[in-house]
Amino acid sequence: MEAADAGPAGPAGPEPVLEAKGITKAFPGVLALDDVSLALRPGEVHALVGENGAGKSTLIKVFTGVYQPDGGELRYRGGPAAFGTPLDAQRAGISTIYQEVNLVPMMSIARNLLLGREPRGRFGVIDAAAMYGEAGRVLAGYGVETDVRRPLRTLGVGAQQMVALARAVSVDARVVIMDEPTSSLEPREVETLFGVIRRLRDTGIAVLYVSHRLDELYQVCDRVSVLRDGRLAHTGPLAGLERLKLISLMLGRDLTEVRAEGLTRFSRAHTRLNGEPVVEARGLTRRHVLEGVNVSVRPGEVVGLGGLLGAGRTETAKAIVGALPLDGGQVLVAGRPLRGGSTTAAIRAGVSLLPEDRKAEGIIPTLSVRENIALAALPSLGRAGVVSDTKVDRVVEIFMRRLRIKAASPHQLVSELSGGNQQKVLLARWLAVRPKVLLLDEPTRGIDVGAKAEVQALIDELAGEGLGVLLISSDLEELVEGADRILVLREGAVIGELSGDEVTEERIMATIAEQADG
Amino acid sequence: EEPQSAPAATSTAGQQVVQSPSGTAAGPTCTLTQFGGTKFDLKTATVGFSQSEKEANPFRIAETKSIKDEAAKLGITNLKVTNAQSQFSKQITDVQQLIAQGVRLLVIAPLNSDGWEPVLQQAAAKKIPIITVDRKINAKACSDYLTFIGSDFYEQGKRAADRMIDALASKGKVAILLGAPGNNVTTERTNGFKDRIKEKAPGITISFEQTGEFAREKGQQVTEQLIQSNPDINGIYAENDEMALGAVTALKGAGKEAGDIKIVSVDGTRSAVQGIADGWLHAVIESNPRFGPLAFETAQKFLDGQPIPDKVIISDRDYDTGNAKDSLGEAY
Amino acid sequence: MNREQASRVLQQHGALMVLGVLVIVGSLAFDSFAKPENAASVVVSSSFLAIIAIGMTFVIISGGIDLSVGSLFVLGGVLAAYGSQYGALVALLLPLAVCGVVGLLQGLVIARTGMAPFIVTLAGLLGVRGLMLAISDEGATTYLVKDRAFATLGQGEVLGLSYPVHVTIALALVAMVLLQRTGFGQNVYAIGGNEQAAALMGVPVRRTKVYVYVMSALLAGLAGALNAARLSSGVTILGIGLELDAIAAVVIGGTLLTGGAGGITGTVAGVLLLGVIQSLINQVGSLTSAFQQVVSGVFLALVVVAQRLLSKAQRLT
Amino acid sequence: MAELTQQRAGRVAVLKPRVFAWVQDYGVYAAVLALLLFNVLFTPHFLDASNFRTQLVQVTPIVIVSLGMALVIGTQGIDLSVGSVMALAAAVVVLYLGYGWLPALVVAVLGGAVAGAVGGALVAYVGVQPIVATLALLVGVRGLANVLVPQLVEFRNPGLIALGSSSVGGIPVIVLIAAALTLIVLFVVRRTTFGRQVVAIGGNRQASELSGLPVKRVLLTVYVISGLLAALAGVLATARLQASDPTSLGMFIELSAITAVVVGGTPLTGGRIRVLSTVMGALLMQLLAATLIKHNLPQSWTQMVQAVIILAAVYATRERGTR
Ligand SMILES: Nc1ncnc2c1ncn2[C@@H]1O[C@H](COP(=O)(O)OP(=O)(O)OP(=O)(O)O)[C@@H](O)[C@H]1O
Ligand SMILES: Nc1ncnc2c1ncn2[C@@H]1O[C@H](COP(=O)(O)OP(=O)(O)OP(=O)(O)O)[C@@H](O)[C@H]1O
Ligand SMILES: [Mg+2]
Ligand SMILES: [Mg+2]
Repeated sequence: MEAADAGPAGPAGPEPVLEAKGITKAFPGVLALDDVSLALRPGEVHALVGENGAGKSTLIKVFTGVYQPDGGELRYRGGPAAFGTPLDAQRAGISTIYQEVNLVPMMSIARNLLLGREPRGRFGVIDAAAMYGEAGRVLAGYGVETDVRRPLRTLGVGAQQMVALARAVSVDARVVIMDEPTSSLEPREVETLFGVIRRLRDTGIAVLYVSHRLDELYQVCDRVSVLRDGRLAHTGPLAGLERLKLISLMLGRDLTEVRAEGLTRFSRAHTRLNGEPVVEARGLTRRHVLEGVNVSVRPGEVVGLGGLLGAGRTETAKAIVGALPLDGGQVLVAGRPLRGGSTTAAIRAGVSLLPEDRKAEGIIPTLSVRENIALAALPSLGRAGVVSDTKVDRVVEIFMRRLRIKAASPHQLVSELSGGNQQKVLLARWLAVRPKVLLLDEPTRGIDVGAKAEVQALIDELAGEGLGVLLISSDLEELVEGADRILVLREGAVIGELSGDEVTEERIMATIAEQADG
Repeated sequence: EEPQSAPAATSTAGQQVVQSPSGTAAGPTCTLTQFGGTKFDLKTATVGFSQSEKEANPFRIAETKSIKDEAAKLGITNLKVTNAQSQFSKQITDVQQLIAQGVRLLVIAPLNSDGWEPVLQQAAAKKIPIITVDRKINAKACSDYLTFIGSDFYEQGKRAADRMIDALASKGKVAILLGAPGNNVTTERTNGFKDRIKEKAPGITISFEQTGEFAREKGQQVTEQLIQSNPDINGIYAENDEMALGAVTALKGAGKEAGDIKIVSVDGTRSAVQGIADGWLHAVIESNPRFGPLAFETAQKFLDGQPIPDKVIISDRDYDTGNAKDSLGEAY
Repeated sequence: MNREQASRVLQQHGALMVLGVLVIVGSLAFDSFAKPENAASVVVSSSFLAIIAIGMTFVIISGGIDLSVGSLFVLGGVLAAYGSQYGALVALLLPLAVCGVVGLLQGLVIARTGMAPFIVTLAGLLGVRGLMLAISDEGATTYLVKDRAFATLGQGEVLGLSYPVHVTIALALVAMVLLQRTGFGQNVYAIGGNEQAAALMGVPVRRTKVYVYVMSALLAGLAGALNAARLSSGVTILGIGLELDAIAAVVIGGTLLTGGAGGITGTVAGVLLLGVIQSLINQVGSLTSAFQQVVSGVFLALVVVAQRLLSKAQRLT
Repeated sequence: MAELTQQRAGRVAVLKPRVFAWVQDYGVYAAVLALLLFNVLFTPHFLDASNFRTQLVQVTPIVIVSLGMALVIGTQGIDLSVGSVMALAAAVVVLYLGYGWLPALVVAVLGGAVAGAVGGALVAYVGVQPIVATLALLVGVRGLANVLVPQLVEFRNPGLIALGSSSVGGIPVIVLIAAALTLIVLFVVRRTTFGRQVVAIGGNRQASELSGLPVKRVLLTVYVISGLLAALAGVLATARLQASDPTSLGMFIELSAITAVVVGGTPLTGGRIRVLSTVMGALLMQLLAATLIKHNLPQSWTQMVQAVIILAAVYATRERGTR
């Protein structure tokens, strides 16, 4: 436990293993990093926090050779360092889990896990049997039990994240960098992850940990650095730093102001609504995935979908908007059946889905923020198929302001925005079509505290205006605070419904466990 | 609208004439016994014809049609025709597959003169006589193949040069519209033309040569560029009629009058002969595609045990203002 | 291979199934179709395309495309024939060296500048054909293969099949191992599947790309050289449109043009499919050239549709 | 002081990519200018008005085909069938010339649309990869054209000939048509819902589907437009040649069109369409070919020089992409 002793290290801790000195990095139109210095010491878990677009991911990419800094110096293990490519950094012992899952979806799970380190047999040829065996063993240690020969894309986002994690940790590393590793993990998996992190720390490895979930930081981190608009706003031990103080540092606002506003923005009481459902799904069935799921949402109601990873929540949402071919079942909007298999029809009827996988299913990377926001609403933003620029500009301006989207200009490419801001762009896209029902699949994943509260407030506000909301979230707290009613899913079937006072984290967990036992 | 250039190969008009009639030639000859084959009945045998290019220009259409018509006339019911669509590798495979289908006689219009090794070996092993038409195969007559029937492309180039020399009175600037690069026909028609000019009319300079790929559109485009940058050109030698006709369209478009620039070409298609009659072309050297009668006649003679010469060169005509109108019916 | 594996292979390879169906139908419809002689001619003539398509498979799996192979094929043949006057070794090595350099240049440009492979290799297609014309006197000179030993490489036979077929089989086996069982193969899949992720996972992206294009060029040159040996001459009018045949074969074989998935068995099946279609058309022996084209176009469309539907059905179960 | 240099470093770093972006956007224009300059200096009679007319007339079919190709490439597709569709239009137009040139033109263009629809349906509804779907069409449609018109047919229809050879105000009619089509496509891409949907689908098809875009319909339409434009190009080329030549008309034009699109800076990875630059790309390739012909370079040199220029032009306008 010697390394742990040096854990919550003060200024007099051991020599830094990885250090940034006065790093500057600019992109067209933005100075993403401005004179940032940060030191990582062996055996510490160092939190890196900040609002969306503060520069966290950029700093990480500078550390790992994805970007070359425009100014400043990198030091690694006591000497100056310059990594030309991620491979260089990896070889030197810096291993990274990036914010967006960065694996190869079409390759098998095992090959993804072991790429570059496959077990060899005779003649230096890959030993397939050994590879599958090893991959299965390693992943089992992370709670992923699956056929490792299947393509990675058949896994849910959470499980993919676990594969990326297992991959990064299983190499010989001195520094492990994690950019929002928990954003798509279940509480159970988060525990697994924390176990791994503590084990790493105890062996003297330095961990740089980025997350927007503040409670997590307090559970595993020793020190914290706060980035604000590309500049270092604070660095120091985490213990003793008040949570609200941390938030005020991130937002750059007064402590008292933040305190006055409180933390979560869900303010409505859980109510029982008795109106006619605006959308009703009956007996949604798809082999191996969904088994007769019934869901209904009334105007002004927030219905939560709970369940563990792979429970079929995403599939349910996709089925409702017609993005998933079904073997059986029907969706009614305001009592009228919806034509199956057509998202266009669903959207026209007023049902929209904010998808879970922002990169693959959400943004159009080659288009600007403006065009991404206007995309779904285009038919209504013009006449006779000709787009009215003024109408588009107005809508874009309204939503960029309302959601506080941080971009150099509406014409900036959406792929250049930080993850959180991309998410807001997508929300804007959906709000712009004025839906009657909004299906939100992990709407606050990867969003900073400020923005998260804004999104939550927005959900409240929209429900207040009579919009029906279906909320899918792995964040139980968010689900409980936000939803009026919660359906718990397991293996593609609804196993329980909680409403009114029953809507608590304990009851959700209990429902899942009950069924598992029975 | 009526197609202006329907083939007229069914009539006996325009029939091929042998320049050096078989049997009387001085060159080496070949008999069935020399070749080592056995006699069979043409009518009941499977006969293969391998065409090299799509039947899409008058020459190829007339050629295939002539073979098919003659076979029908002779009562050969089992004629297999393949088309290599201008891909040489495909032609090799085509012929091999014809052999696999059990043909006893092969008539081949080769896309290329070289590269027939694998086919010749297979055919020789089975003693299948090969008659190549219109282009030669570079191999040994009477052992690798039976004989070649066709025109002499080098000679065609020379004769075109003679016509050009006449037209320009031995001096001036000439442009050549080359055929497709790498093609034997292109090479020989070019060499014949150039050699003759050098030999007989040093006063004529060849100031421009660009490929028109044997196509009308390409001929038009190249000519358009040519008369922009070389307005002083006096004559154009087109290595086939299509390019010549493209050149005519280009000249018309540029406001030239018929006869301003002397055009000589090779082939003898109906449109080109009409072009002479209209005054736009100066002369056309014929290249006669009607190989059917001669090919089957040669085959029959061979099977009957008569000696066959190693090459049967046909005598091609010239078309010029003197005979164009009257010969229109014989052009293909 | 046990029965279960066999059925999985069949299921995964729509092309193989379509090929099987075509062969059966062809044998029933035409007496001479299934004759060993005809089968041999299909196999032999397919072998050159197959060699090229194997290289193309690597390129396409890596997310690229190589349009220069047709030109490299004819250049390889001309160089081999030219080199044969200095002996069999020169005849074989000269085309490999030159084509390898071309592949290296293309690979470097693609990997270093991030220019689209389609365009870089399109320039390669033009430039290499120009080079071929330049060394053959604008295509007028056909070099003949003088060296007997080298000619044997293209014409000799074992077990009723000529050497190029054996070479192709050997290359296909090596390529399979390379693709499935080596780090290089894994890198190729990874780059094609997600280039950015592959780079972050530590795959040497640039180097792998360069290798892939060098390989494709070498194989095209080799196919050209073998073909020259078979034809005993460096024919200059070959290879036009060959790249499209190779791409078609690879894609029919189930390799995704977007990269990241595919394999050698599918490619070989795709090549044979194209050969069989041609052979069937020849069996009829009375279609005009225009109809032949219509038929092969329709055939091609049917094959890709069938292959697509089969692989869709397979994915759903 | 340190702060100041730091700031300047920041500003330079912000500025440098801008210069790069400018070259990327306007590289083709610069290349066209450079080639023009070369010709003015070294090519005799280059400045004649008739010379410019020739170049414009010759480039017209490629420009029209490239416009459709740009749309297809914008969806991350490719259309290899354009040359064969031109041939089909050439065949159809002479077959129906008896009914007058305008009806014949309409039928020919409709034929192109049908061919495009077949390709589009294969791509959008069956899920065949664009390159193979259109490759099958490339083979089959040319065959069909040859079945319809087995060999070159000359025609004397004054209307059609006039379409190919008459001028308005010194500018050939077909050039005016190409210019008008360019403006229309530009408008469609920049200002219409359809245009935005095309690039969105090319940028991320899955996301477009979830955003409720009529993905399949848009894809189908794009291929239909490409077929329409190719057919129109075929009719115009036929009118100019004063003969229908389905055998060789439009051979390899797909490669020229793709080159024009890419040289113009539209990435083959889709998601972006640059209309005017595509036209410039076509002009660049035309000028290049003209220059090489006028200077009477042998074929071997022509092809090698073209290769180098294509590489150089695309290098300047390059965009990082995988294809
Ligand atoms: N490739 C790029 N091109 C242009 N701008 C970029 C690029 N990458 C990042 N940026 C900009 O740099 C800034 C910092 O982005 P970064 O991704 O580092 O933020 P972050 O702190 O990781 O945010 P989040 O919490 O949302 O992930 C943002 O303003 C972003 O728009
Ligand atoms: N831990 C895991 N181990 C193995 N497979 C998993 C795991 N988690 C998810 N999967 C696979 O991923 C598929 C899709 O899961 P998906 O993520 O869509 O479900 P979900 O209920 O929406 O969960 P979430 O939205 O939290 O990711 C599941 O059917 C399952 O096969
Ligand atoms: Mg980030
Ligand atoms: Mg989910």
